Amino acid sequence: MYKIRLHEFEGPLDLLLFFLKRDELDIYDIPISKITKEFMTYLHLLEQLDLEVAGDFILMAATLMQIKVKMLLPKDIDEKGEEIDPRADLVKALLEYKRYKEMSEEMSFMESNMRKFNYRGNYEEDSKQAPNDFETLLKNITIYDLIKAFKKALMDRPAEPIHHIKKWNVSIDEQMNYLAAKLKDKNSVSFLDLMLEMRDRVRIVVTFIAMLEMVKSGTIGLRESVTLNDFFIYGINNG
Amino acid sequence: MDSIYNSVIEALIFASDDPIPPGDIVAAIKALDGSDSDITDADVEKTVDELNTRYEQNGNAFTILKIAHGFVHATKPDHAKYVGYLSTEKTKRRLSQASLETLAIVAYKQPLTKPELESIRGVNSDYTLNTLLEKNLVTISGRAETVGRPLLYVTTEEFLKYFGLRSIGDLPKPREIEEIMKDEDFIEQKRRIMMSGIEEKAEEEESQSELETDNELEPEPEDENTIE
Amino acid sequence: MDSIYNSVIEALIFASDDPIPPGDIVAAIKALDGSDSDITDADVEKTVDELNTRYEQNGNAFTILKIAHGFVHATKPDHAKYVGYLSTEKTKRRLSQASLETLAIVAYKQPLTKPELESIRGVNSDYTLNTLLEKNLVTISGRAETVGRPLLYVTTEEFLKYFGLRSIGDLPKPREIEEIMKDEDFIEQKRRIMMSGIEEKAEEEESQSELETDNELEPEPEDENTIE
Repeated sequence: MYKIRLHEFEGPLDLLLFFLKRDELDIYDIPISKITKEFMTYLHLLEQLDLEVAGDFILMAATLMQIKVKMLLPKDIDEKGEEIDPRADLVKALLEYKRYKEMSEEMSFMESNMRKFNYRGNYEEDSKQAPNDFETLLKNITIYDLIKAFKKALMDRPAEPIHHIKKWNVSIDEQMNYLAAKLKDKNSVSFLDLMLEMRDRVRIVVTFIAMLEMVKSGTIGLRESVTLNDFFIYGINNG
Repeated sequence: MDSIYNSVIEALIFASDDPIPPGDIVAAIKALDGSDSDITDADVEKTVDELNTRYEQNGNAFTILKIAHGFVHATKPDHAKYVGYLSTEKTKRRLSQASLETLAIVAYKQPLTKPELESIRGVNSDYTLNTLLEKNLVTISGRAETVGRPLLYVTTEEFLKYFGLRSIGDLPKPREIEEIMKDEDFIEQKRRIMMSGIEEKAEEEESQSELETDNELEPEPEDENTIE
Repeated sequence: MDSIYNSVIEALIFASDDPIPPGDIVAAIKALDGSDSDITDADVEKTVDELNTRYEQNGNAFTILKIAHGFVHATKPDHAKYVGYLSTEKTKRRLSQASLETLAIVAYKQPLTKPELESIRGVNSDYTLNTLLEKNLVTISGRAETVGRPLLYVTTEEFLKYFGLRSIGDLPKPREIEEIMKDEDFIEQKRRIMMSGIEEKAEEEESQSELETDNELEPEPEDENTIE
């Protein structure tokens, strides 16, 4: 029986190259009848094995037979008056394909080499710190960003349908003190976290104004957070 | 350039999970230390060479590779078997012959269209192309100006990383067709010498089993695994 | 213990995805070099200390930390601001999966309204839409003529530039996507996976009722070697 490994051939060109190589045939003087016969035998074999023959192989078979017929007819003449070899296009295609097949072998070698290198596996423990230079930090924060974060804080609060009339039980000064105290304990606080602690809309508004006051007087600074909808407040005195 | 940046550059490369371009390193330093920091891409390049020399001298297990337009730390090949033993990622499959062939054509001819690719390979390449797109080794870059405006394909940064290339220009030069021709005989000789041993064996085996029409169609008995 | 293992241990810690316990390192070395390699957990600990001393002496930007019973490389805090800057820059550049999905829908369906978008995505898309508006990849082009005259969204010039397209028509057409993504093996696999699920269920039900012969319906194990 034939021993055939179908996947050995990447396509009809590959198969033809195989025939040429095996029989040591001259690629510039392909014995077209012989090659066509071989090719057809292979196709029949595929059919016998009940394998679906790819269209590309059938197309090549047709091309080969066409060349075979043309070889028997008087040759076409090119503009220089020379005979055109009906095999010319096929030869060109074979050489072009062979060229890249060679490169794929080269690349397979490169692939093997690279598989021996291993990259770093774990980045979690790296020390990272959002830039804390005042100038750099505010570079990308605008009033719009502030408003947006503020709005988000208000919007994300669960709705409270019951309305009470409340006294203003909070002042800007109080909230400035509150913020200052907050920042004594920690280096910085997230604006969203700060807002989540507050249930009262008035308190949020007042705290926000207090925060703006403190930015203006230079006692606190703001810096953007990795999640773009938040920012961090940090004290300038305690660094 | 201040030598304090040696350590910063090492840290930035060490902390980057993809090859980091020298420009990004320079940008980070300038952004934090002021644009008057007199550091250039060439300084980064030089530092990387110095670091590599140092790793070599100190017998470190890793080195900095210059690939995919940037720098990345990687273990030296010497330890591949140990790392491979513990890592599942490294056991991933190699690319198939079809994929390599297609990649070679895309790499050298890019940007190119699917019809161009298929005319060189001589086979329909939808499946292979899809595999390569999935693996992020190839991507779509736009459309050709030709009739029908077919999509154009190019290789990716991941492609460079996979094959250890710094840029596409680092690909080995393909031989000119004339050169292939010249060498044809030589390759053939070499091949025949190598193959003859194997073929004889194969023939022997066969003659023992059954002697129908002979092994004419038998391709080179190399890879036992590529059945389907 | 042979000192050649210093470098192997360094490589294993470097390449490990998680903090690697000394026991795993010992196991890997013994598995590859024979169980008579006289290496112990204590040797690994000692090697790590030596490596750290060496890093310190050589002014390397990284160190080995011991975390959760395992070892892991990490950059030193000295350069945290540079490392942090780069990772922030990277996050800013990257579009999330959700943004990308939204962008794709806008690109293909434009002009479209938010309700249309949300009916496709099945989730509220205010946030992703805003991100895209901010990054200037999507913009508002006017209002639909339908009830309530909702806003219409379209992609921007910036979007085209980003993806290297001349016009929206240059995006891969659904037919082309189909062509590239078409992949008979995959469809076949998917079908088989789906079928096997159904069959297994069917089997279960059956076995509860009458316990016949079983695994005939079981799908064949997949060929491990089929390439690609």
